[in-house]
Amino acid sequence: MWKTVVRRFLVMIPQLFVLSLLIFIMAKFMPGDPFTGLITPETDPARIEELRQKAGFYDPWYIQYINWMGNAFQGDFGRSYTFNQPVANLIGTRALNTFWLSLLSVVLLYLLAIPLGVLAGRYQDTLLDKSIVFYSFIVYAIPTFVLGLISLFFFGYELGWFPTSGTVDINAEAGTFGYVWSKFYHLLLPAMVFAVLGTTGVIQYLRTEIIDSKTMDYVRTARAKGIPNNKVYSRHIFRNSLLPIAAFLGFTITNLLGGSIFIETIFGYQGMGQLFVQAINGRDYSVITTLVMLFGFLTLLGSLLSDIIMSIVDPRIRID
Amino acid sequence: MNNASELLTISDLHTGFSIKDTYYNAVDGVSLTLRKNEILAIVGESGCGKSTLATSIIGLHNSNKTRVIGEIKFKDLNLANLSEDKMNKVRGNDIGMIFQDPLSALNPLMRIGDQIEESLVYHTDLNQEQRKARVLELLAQVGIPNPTRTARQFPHQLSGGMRQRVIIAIAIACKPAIIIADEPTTALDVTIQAQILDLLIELQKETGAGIILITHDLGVVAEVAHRVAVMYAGQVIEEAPVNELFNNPKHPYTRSLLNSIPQANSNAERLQVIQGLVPSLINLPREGCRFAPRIPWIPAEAHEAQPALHEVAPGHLVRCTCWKHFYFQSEDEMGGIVE
Amino acid sequence: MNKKLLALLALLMAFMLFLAACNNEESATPDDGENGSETEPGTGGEEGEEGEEPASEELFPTVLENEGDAIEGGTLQAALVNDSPFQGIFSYVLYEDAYDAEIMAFASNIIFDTDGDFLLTNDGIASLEVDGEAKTATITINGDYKWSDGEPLKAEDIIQPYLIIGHPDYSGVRYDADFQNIVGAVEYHDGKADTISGIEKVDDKTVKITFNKVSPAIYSGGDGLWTSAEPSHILKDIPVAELLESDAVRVNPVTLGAFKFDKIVPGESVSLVRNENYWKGQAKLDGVVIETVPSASAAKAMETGEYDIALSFPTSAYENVKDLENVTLLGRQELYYSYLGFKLGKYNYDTSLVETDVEGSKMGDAELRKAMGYALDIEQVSEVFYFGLRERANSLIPPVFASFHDPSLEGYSYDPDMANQILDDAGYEDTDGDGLREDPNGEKLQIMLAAMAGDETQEQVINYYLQNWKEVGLDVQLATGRLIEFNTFYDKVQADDPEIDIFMGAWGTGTNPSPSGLYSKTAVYNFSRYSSDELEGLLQAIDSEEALDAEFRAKKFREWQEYMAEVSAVIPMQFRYELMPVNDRVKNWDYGYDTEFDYIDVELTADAPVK
Amino acid sequence: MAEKQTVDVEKKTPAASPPTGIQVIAREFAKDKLAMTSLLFLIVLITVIYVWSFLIDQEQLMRISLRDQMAAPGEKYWLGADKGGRDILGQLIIGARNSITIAISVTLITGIIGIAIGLITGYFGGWIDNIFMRIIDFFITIPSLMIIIVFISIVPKYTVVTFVLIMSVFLWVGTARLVRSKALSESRRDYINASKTMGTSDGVIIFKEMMPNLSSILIVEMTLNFAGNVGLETGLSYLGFGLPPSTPSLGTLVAYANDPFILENAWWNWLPASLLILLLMLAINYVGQAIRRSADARQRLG
Repeated sequence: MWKTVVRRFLVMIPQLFVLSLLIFIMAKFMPGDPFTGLITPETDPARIEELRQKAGFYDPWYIQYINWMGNAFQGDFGRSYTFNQPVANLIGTRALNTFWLSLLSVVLLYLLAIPLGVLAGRYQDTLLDKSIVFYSFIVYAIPTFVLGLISLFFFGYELGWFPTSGTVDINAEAGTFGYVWSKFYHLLLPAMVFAVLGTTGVIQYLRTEIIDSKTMDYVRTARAKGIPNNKVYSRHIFRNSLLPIAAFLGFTITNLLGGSIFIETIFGYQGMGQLFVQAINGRDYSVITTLVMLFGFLTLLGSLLSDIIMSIVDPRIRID
Repeated sequence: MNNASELLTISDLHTGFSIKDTYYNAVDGVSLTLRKNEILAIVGESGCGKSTLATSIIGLHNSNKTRVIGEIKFKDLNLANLSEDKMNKVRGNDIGMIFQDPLSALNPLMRIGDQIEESLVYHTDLNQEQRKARVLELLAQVGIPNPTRTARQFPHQLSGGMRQRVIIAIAIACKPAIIIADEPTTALDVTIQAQILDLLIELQKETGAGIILITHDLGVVAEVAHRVAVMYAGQVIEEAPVNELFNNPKHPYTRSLLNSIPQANSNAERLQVIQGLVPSLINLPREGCRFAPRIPWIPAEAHEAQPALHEVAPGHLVRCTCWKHFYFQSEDEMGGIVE
Repeated sequence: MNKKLLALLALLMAFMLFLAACNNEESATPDDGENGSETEPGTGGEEGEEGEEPASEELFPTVLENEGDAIEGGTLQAALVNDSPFQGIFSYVLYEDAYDAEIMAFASNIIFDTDGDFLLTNDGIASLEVDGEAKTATITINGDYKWSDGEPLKAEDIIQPYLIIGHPDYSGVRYDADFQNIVGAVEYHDGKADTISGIEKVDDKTVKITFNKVSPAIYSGGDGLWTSAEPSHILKDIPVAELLESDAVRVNPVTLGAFKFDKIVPGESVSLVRNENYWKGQAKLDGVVIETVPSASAAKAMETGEYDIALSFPTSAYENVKDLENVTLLGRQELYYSYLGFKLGKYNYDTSLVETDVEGSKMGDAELRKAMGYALDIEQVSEVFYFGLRERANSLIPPVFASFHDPSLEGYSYDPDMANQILDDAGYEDTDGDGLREDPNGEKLQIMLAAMAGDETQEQVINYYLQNWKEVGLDVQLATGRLIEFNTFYDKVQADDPEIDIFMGAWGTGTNPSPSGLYSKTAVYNFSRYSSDELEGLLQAIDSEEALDAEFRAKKFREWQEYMAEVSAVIPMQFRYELMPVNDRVKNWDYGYDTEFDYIDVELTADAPVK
Repeated sequence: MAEKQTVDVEKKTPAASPPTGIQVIAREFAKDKLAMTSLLFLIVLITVIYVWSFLIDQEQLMRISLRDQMAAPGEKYWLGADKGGRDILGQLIIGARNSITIAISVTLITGIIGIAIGLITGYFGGWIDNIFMRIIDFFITIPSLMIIIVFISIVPKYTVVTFVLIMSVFLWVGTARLVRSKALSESRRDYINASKTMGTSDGVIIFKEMMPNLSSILIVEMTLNFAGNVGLETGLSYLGFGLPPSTPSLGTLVAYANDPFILENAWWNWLPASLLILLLMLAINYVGQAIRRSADARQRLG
């Protein structure tokens, strides 16, 4: 298996390379540059020209790309002009924030969606099933920011149950339990909103899978053994129905990364999604390119993770 | 044949499916008896209700959309209206079931050993070690060469024949009094088919279980069955000991079925077979002889108004009276018949 | 299906009840600022002042007085309304993010006080003496002051900012033409000198700076003069290239202000505590906590008493806070104007000169330009879309600059009849009967407008303006067919894209109102590309040495404004207000520009913000 | 179990007279009132929207009328007016037309590409699969939302057509991957092997035999895709990368809720569009379920 993992990592390299080239060229095609935003009557156009020159924006794009790549290989992903920081520093903390947010969201998502999907599939066509399906569509139809804002207003401000912005309390001492708790507490509401919004896909797929699984011959075999219904579900139907969900786990995670853009903006949560929008608006090429590549890398990692999980869960698939 | 040897008595069983709030009977008034040490074959074309009959016995139908009326007497129980919990005590324990397709009848994600062991968990008091031992014993019993290794394998690692053996092992795990085998060999190669049938016969001799063998393959029937019931459109139309049936078929349908088997020694004459298909459930004639539409050249007076099973010889039952007037059409007469 | 419909309705009802509940609390009590305000209510009437005396009335109080008894100490909770994190560069020479500046204001390193025109005075930490003939400025520290870490403030600290900005490794925008006005700055920047020859430490408290030229702008912090100090005892050992990432800037900056930095969570919150070494005394508050709050929830945060004040509060949320009982709205005019520009030439990037070609431009007819100004119903837009938080601008100098603004200018007011009249007189007639005017030669006249994309409101406003023009028979279309995203807008406007005939822009003027950067012959930002000798003369006069005389300068400013109004190459559109909602437990807050207000005076009257 | 038994019944039906797919579907709808209602609702809704939108003068509709700013629902405007005093109902109709057109186009384009590629790679396997999987892998690496945003900021003329094309370029991948994984396991089944030995052409096997068997998952996927496309468009509007203002869409309407004041005080600005999206999704889902059931039944036909 390790051979496969290593091989997959090697395959990633050309993929990421192509991706970086693509995004770099596209980013350069965007009108404006990081310094456009600095224009005020008080800024000196000559100075801005000088800075553009210094930043190499007048070089041909392939020179810029080669320079950028060369540095990237040494771990230097360039400078963010809109944040005035090395990109690596800038993304570092935010990537971690988004990672925690996604992780908690995924956990909550599955905690919520799996039971619902299983119930809907098991009690297919009952009132319970219909309500769950109905719920899943309502959730899907509600725009992210509407649900986000309403829950923020209600649970955050009106009821005061959750913090309303930021990732950690300013007074929490780093390294203490209180700090970790504060981080978690700040994550909770956005992660819950995130999880609720993501349930639809999982519920739908799981429900369909369970309904399909129920008619499988091996389920009939199991029932013919005289196994109680509950056990038939837990041992035979459920596990088999989870396969496609497991297959999409990596995909789900990367989808969450993309969806983080909305949630992070609403909850004032500093993460990569929010950063990306800012970088686009600020034409912060190095940040855009690095972020896209990071997301690409994470996606690849996610799909590898999916495959590994699948090979563990499904004996028919062995990667070696 | 006294009462004591009767394992299972089915009386006037109706199994209906709900379509648009109306129930349509796929099994319509079947009465059958299974005795100890007996292999009872149920034959018929696809859609004649034989599989439904099997699922009705073991209760694997959907209680919401299916209605079972009648009696399936097993020991002191009526399986037709047993609660799910009580039924679970019978399934796998007293009645084992063998399914048609060994490729899909095993859970792909579970080890073979675990799948066999499952029924032991619910039906026996054996502890884990004993169960493991029993699993190996069963695997050996069904003729699997390396039980220890096989027990640890997953279904996809076994061949079709091996899987069918595993399924048989599951069916006999708790030494059931009755085994229902629903087309157990249809999906297998001919050589494997023979092996599996041999295994069934052997097992039956060992355990003395009654076997209901559901099949459309008359060759199989001739080889293993003791008694045969022929089903058409939800009804048993003829029932007889195997030799009697093959030597002296009465019902037009049975005769047609038997005619469809090419005989090695017969001249290459055209087989005399009745054309047409089993009517769909919804279009089933509710009155009169259900086979009548397929033999329109037989006058209506030949049929009974309420066709019943008549004993024509000891243990040989035939439905309706049309058989007395039946003849095969000559080739000239055929052609204009649809259904 | 019916059951589902019912469920859906129930859900809707529940939702609306929730919304209703949110609204009930704020059921209209006309707010007159129960805390009392300096400005008498009623002067800011909404009617009958079109164009006559715009921009001078105070719509909002700037001072919050609170009769309540103050508690001892307490921490002020401040919301910094921002959809993205602040950069966290807490240095006046390095920061670029306005939000950083908002935070730094509490812990300021500014050494000069300013008056109502944002001109430097001598009442602050340091005083300034300008010698016009010798072209020097002398900065003197007015007393024995200390940094928040206890180190004394000395001449080196005044010089430090120059050494950073001028340094070859400095990567910000502040090394500009103004800075190069300091003698020796260029040599230092090019690495030919180790220090800036024009800056001289006279003694421990005095610094003398020699310039190439001295203009009145120096009193606005222009000409290269720097108005804040940097702690040289810390920064001098840090290479300039590494300064941006250094802890001295990002983690524990040292300050001269009322508060000093305590803790910083990068990008999201800052906690400040009282600076024991503050030269004016001890702040009454124990400290201030500033947290980033997304704009969508800013109003809600104030309503529920989460924060005491909101910095950079979005005016679009005005409706959500205007009736709150626990919050008083302070407001002031921004240093901002928006304008309608007409392309009247091109910029020659080789010669760095504006090449005006009025005759050859589609918009060359001043009558047409004026008519377009009169056709715009900016008054309604201000009222309806911006809740009166914007108003028709009469000139290119915001009224905040009281001495320079010319309130007598009429500007344009909505007058479609006048617009029609002008167009008729100028020969723009609808000759083909399609409801749209042709140019005097009978050719179809289609004017392409470039406008920046923004929020929903912006889109509707631009649409409305297009409608306004259509009502007077002018066919104005959006260049590129839609509103143009910010970056693209400036790309196109600056490049004199032939697709653009007119454009709608805005300038935040900063505290130096000198217009030469935007309207001079050499200015790239002179986007309308209009220049004339008379204009050049006025601009030069405004920044001339004679203009060190305040009255002369004010006069030239007025002349310039009148000239610009007459030429109408750029038509001022709107001034705007900014708001600061303040919770009722806050005492002694002053939001005005021209005040003696200091953060040390701020007090709280309750332990927690009023809900 | 319900599914199975219905299936058993269906199994017998065609033995008598194999009904066409349409007949099966029709019967399925006749049986399922909810699906029938949903189907009728969809047909009526879409017809009304397309016909009505023809009758609306879009330029007139998008005129700003300051007097009517934020007018509450009433006689003049049944669904009130927005900030610019423009009729919400009219915008809803035009917006729904645009959004449905976009969503249908994108769903169809991505669906066709995704299903075709998924089936082909899954069925043939081997090097074809390998090549396509590399391409798919590459597309999956791409954070599509991000690239879409970058794309949108590059495209000079941003219209419904460009929007559809941009979205389609990236969104077929998920479908293709899903279909491929299903097709892969399906292609190992007996009936496929049986068909192959009988000399049935690959095309027939793929599209006539395999596809119906995958239809359940396909329909779920397409339903979600449709709604997802509406959602994506909404989200992009929220982030400021939506359709131009002169082109109302359900997305731009829902994005009105972006302004907290409107969210709280002017529900008529955004709620109708949200509800319409919800109803559309529910209806499509119920119709999809019915189609799925009929497809399932055929599947057991062999």
